[in-house]
Amino acid sequence: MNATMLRKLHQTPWIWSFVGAVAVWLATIAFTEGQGAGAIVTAALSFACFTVIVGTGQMLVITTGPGNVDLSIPATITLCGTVAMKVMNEQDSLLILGIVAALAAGAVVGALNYGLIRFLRIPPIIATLSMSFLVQSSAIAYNRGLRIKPPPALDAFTTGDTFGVPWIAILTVLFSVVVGIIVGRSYYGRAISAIGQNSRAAWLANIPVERFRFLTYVASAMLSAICGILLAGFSGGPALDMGSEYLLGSIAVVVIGGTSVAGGRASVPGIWGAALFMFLLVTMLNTFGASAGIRLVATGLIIIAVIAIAGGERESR
Amino acid sequence: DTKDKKIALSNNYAGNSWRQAMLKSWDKVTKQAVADGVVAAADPFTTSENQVTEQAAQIQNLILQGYNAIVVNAASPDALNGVIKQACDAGIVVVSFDGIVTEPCAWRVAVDFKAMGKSEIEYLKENMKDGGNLLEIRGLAGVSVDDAIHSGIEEGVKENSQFKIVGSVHGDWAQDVAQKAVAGILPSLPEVKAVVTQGGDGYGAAQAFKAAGRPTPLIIMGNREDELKWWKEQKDANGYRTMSVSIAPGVSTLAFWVAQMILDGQQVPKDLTVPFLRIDQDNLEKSLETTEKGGVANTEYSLEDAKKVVAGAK
Amino acid sequence: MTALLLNRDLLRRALPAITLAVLLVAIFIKQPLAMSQFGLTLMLQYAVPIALATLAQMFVIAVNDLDLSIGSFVGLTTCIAGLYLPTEPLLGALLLLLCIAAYVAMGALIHLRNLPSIVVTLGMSFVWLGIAVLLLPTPGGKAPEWLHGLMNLKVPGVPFPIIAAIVIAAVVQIGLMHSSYGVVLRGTGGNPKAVARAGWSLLKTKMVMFGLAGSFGVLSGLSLIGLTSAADAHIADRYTLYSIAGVILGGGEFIGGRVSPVGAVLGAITLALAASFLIFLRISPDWQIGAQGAILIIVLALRAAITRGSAR
Amino acid sequence: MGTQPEQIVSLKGVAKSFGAVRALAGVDLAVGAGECLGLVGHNGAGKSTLMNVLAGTLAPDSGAIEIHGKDLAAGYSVTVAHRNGIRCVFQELSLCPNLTVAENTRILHPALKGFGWKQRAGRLIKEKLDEILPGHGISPGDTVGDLSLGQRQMVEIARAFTVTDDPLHLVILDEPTSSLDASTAQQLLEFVRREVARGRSVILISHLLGEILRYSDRVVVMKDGKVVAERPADRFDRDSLVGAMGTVVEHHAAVQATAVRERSGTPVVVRAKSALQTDDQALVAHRGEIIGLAGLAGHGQTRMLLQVFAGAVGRMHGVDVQGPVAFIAGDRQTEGIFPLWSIARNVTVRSLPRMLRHQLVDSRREAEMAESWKQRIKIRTPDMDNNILSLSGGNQQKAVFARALGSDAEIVLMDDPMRGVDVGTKLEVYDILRAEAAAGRTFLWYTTEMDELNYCDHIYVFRNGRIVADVSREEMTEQKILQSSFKESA
Ligand SMILES: Nc1ncnc2c1ncn2[C@@H]1O[C@H](COP(=O)(O)OP(=O)(O)OP(=O)(O)O)[C@@H](O)[C@H]1O
Ligand SMILES: Nc1ncnc2c1ncn2[C@@H]1O[C@H](COP(=O)(O)OP(=O)(O)OP(=O)(O)O)[C@@H](O)[C@H]1O
Ligand SMILES: [Mg+2]
Ligand SMILES: [Mg+2]
Repeated sequence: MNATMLRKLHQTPWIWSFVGAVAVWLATIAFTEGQGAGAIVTAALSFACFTVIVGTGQMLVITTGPGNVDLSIPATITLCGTVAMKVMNEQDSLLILGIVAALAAGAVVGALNYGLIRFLRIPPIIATLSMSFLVQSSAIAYNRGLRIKPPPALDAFTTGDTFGVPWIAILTVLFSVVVGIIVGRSYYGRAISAIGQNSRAAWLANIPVERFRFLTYVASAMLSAICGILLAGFSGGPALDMGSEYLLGSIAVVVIGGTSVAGGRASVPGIWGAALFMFLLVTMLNTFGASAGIRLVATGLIIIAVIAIAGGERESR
Repeated sequence: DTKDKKIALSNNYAGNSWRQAMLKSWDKVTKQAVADGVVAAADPFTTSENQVTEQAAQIQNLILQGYNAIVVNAASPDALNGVIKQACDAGIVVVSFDGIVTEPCAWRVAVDFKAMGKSEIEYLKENMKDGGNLLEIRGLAGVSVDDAIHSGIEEGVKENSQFKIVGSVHGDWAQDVAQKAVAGILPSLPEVKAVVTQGGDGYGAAQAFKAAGRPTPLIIMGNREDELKWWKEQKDANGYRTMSVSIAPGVSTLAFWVAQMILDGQQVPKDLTVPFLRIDQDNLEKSLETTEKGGVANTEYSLEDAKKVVAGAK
Repeated sequence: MTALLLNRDLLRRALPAITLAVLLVAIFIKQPLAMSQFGLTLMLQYAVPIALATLAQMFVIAVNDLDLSIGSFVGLTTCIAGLYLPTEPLLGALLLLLCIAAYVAMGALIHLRNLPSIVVTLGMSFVWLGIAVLLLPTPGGKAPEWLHGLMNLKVPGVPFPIIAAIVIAAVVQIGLMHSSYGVVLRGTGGNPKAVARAGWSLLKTKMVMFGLAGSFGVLSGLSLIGLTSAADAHIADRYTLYSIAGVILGGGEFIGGRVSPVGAVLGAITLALAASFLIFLRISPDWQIGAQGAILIIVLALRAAITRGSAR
Repeated sequence: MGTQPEQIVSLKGVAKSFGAVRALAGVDLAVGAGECLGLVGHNGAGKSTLMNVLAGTLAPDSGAIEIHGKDLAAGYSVTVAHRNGIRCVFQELSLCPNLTVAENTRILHPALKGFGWKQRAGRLIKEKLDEILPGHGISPGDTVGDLSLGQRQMVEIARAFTVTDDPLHLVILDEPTSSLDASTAQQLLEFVRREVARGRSVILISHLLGEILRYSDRVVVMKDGKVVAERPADRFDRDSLVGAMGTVVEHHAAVQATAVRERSGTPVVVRAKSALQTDDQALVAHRGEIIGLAGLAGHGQTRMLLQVFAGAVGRMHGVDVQGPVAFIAGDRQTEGIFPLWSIARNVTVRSLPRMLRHQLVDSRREAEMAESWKQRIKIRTPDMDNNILSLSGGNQQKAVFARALGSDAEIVLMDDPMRGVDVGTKLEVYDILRAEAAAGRTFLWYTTEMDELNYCDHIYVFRNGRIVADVSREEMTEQKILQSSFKESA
């Protein structure tokens, strides 16, 4: 009984990210003697959303195989957030148009990423990095870092909540459920898992490898676009550096969440666990009042501890 | 006479609105100067990341290109000294500003960041007689400006025991990071009377307080237009009082004129100080008017201004 | 048929060198001044620490791992070197050895628990930075004289960075590609099971490779502070991505133990020079960042064109 | 062979279980000096597991491992095995693809170090390769990843017979001939006999019973983790051996009975021309035909199959394919299996588009397909939801087979698909193939086994990437195929 439970636990490595999240949350409220327990969760839920959205895109990309990673996420967030706000021009009536424009910009970035990888045969890590420079420059040239307020409706939506549960969190959970189903049970989900394990075998199993790779990079960029819109709405306008923390952040939540870095295995719930964990970890250390150095060291060690306890990938022969 | 002299701007980061405003001011003032025949060229160069090594390589290339003067906003006060020395040895005038360098052969157009931090507490002392709890939003750990402003604030708090810093977070000078950090720590804090910042994080802090359903404290602003606008709204609605302080992005143009004066053979002391740009309750409206929408409150400098600063330092 | 294959293989190996040569020619055309000992020294100086960091990354990539912490690690070593080497050299050296030991331990942990190196090294990047910030809250410190002297050595006729690059590349090339134990190390990346079945300890090879990575990280930090003469916790944050890009530019691959030390050094130099080239081009500041991306793309597209052209 | 020679190894009561699967249920096995021991058994009988135990890569649950009479079971490892002169060529190849042939030799020999080791390693492996297979065309400086599967197998085998410091008494060859063509396999096995004559011992595992009968001195038959028969080779014949393995043979005669069909009777579904072809010769397949691609290994047969496949899923110059295709990889490690997945998922992956309900994969239908193929092709596993790597090599290959046969493909491309499949299953698969062909499926079948060409309606012989002979069923003789295989192309 105990053994089977242990084995189950081992097969669901993403559990550990939730365990970690709950542990740091408990540590935090133990320190504050219970003060703000609920409010911290509310804050964690809303900020985790942004990480979850881009993390999901990153997860899809990472799942398509070793070496696949999207480093253009931060720049895409910036560009698309800027495009959206500029097109919306603080008017609710232009909301839809702004969203469409931002999504289109995202799709273009994704398609270009894919083009560099496929047709110029540039390794993804460098292709998306180079792309991110171009995208960042476009964002600068487009708006030069001026801060445009979101339209009131977007502002209200992104900051609204019901009984302490942020609306965007509800929406993002729904989104995660849908992605979970897609990854677990759709043809696309199976296909990217196959491609990630062995793209040649996938091709020989009649999977349209390149079409799905294309879709994946476009999806990742479009999710960055959505994150850009929401983030710009949430924080009162776009900024040139608004996406920078998602460069490593998006990768971290994916991997801590139990997705295989070598590709082929995705874990959607893990992203949530890891995103909450990362937010709560920073909150805990801030609450303890540790100095910046100590905070950084503790962050690193705790991340390693969680992943080490969860254990690595088993080898089966 | 400097009409065939070439000046370069070496900038280490362009990824925020302050730097963009700085580049824009440079562009505006130096284009005019070139058109007027004051100097032959004034080219701006920027690297993508806030990195010492990239900027060092950049300056070395500027040396190769034969510029007569290099105006530097440095990524690190000490770590560029090697290359600054190389530039000086090649006979190039180096003027640093904002992010200054400690290499003795270079000129410094400095802002006293420590004093800026301290001025925040001094303002609070006058406007918050019975003191209270403070939340500090810092910048990027390990960077000198963050340390300087922080030590000013720390000193101020030490001298005024009615204030107590109950929470301190690093916002990395990025609005969303700051907002996130504040939102996380806020629920665990007792009542916060005021927020001291390093520039540009005020609006995000206000949002975080609103989201947490806490009363809005006195938030020191950082001259961004959205901050000023928010302040104005609060002021009109309930007489909200605060102040806003930051370094004006146009200081790049001051450094330009200083470089030009040195090339012109004038005597300029190595250390110059520029006052920081401060906005108060009474000049809020005026500053808001002159600030570009979504930008940063700014002043650009002319040759006369530069001469005044130099004369003041002598 | 075999001649063609041989040719393609040769071309593939020569690619990093060809790319670098093309870039150099472009630079010389734009800026003839660069074609002097002074010019080359200036342009290539900062490529030395990058090349060392790239080699550190290469050791890790060779065993199918990725090191996201090398940048902050190099930053930390500059801090240690800047703080202790001039005044307490013994303590400084000891601390640097400790850093290398930490890398070895990291390799062991990754192997024993079968952890994704990306997360472990990401975590360690916070740890390194944290320690650096604790040691040196604000930039400072000072390079020891000998180091400063070494890095600014003037050899008549040849720019010092070129000599340094050749020496470094040759040492690693011989050690990893031609020594008998180097074969086992690379084999670990190619097919770990096969190496284990031949009776080698994978734990040991992982530890050796991470130890080498740590050592080269320390060397990179030392050479860097020798150039800058002062330390800064954030001085090399960018090295993480640069080193990865350098390895790939140099013909390395993320998995399968296919790496090339000479290529990695050339790749690092190419990256450094690409930035110089851009400055000579005088692009508007808005697009200077984008141009960096563009030049990376062009350099790599060139590779694709050459390999594909010859494949046909 | 009457006298019992000196014993080198002796395994006693070796048992090993993987979870619920009892792979070895107490096995005794002894090998004498200068003996070639043939080891046969159905897929999943436990042969490779036993060899892994002997080679030191797998610790048994219980049992004794005696080498030269000493029990070394405690603390037994690869290093101990090597030191005692035991080497193993594993079923799944164990070379580092990023290293050269010489460097891979060095991996096996700690003694190859110091100055000039590369030359020494190169010489060592080259001599051995020359000895086994003159004219092999492999140079010590070649990168292993660039070699064909057959060449890699040659290198690994040659490497196992090289000697430096450690003695060499016993070499285990786990299906060494699976990727070699008949004549290369023969050369290899002749070499094995020479080694045996020199006093070395060899354990030879193969599903080609002819090889076992011809080249081994003694044969051990395994079934379900146990040794069920053991006799000198000359006391077995093909039928008794198959009988001992537990397979009932009744199909043999049937082969000849299939009626020869008229070629033009059905429409052409595949027409493909090799890029290297100088004349107009093209590969043509009519619906319902089984087309054989013959010739020596590595002469363009696989390339032709890939070309047809690429033409079917995309566009490809010189290839015209009518209808959906499926591909059965022979190199299952690199192009067949998905190592993170269960057996069931590995089987169904090619058929997923057919199994969608409301755009989602219908898990019930998926399980049904997996279960039905488990029965039809006899995949030995307690549960199709187990990981694919828990299967024995031959059973993995069956899963890859099931993937294609269970799909909607009208044309099935087979790249030497029977590698490692046991006799009993092979016979059943042949039946399936013929039944499917009769029902209108077309097969393009590259095989290295001459026997299998008997099942083909039409055969193309390849040499140097070209079709050099086009042989119909009536004309086909082993002689003719061999002749064309060696013929310098016109
Ligand atoms: N002729 C070939 N031989 C071997 N492998 C190939 C061949 N052609 C393609 N591949 C492999 O399969 C992958 C997918 O190729 P392909 O272009 O057919 O994808 P696809 O998804 O079918 O494209 P599309 O979306 O246009 O249908 C390639 O990246 C390559 O690795
Ligand atoms: N790592 C493992 N996990 C679970 N089961 C395993 C594992 N390795 C082997 N088995 C099981 O042990 C049994 C024996 O496998 P083994 O590989 O020894 O068979 P084999 O006789 O070599 O077959 P083949 O002829 O197909 O190579 C099989 O049922 C197989 O599924
Ligand atoms: Mg086997
Ligand atoms: Mg296609």
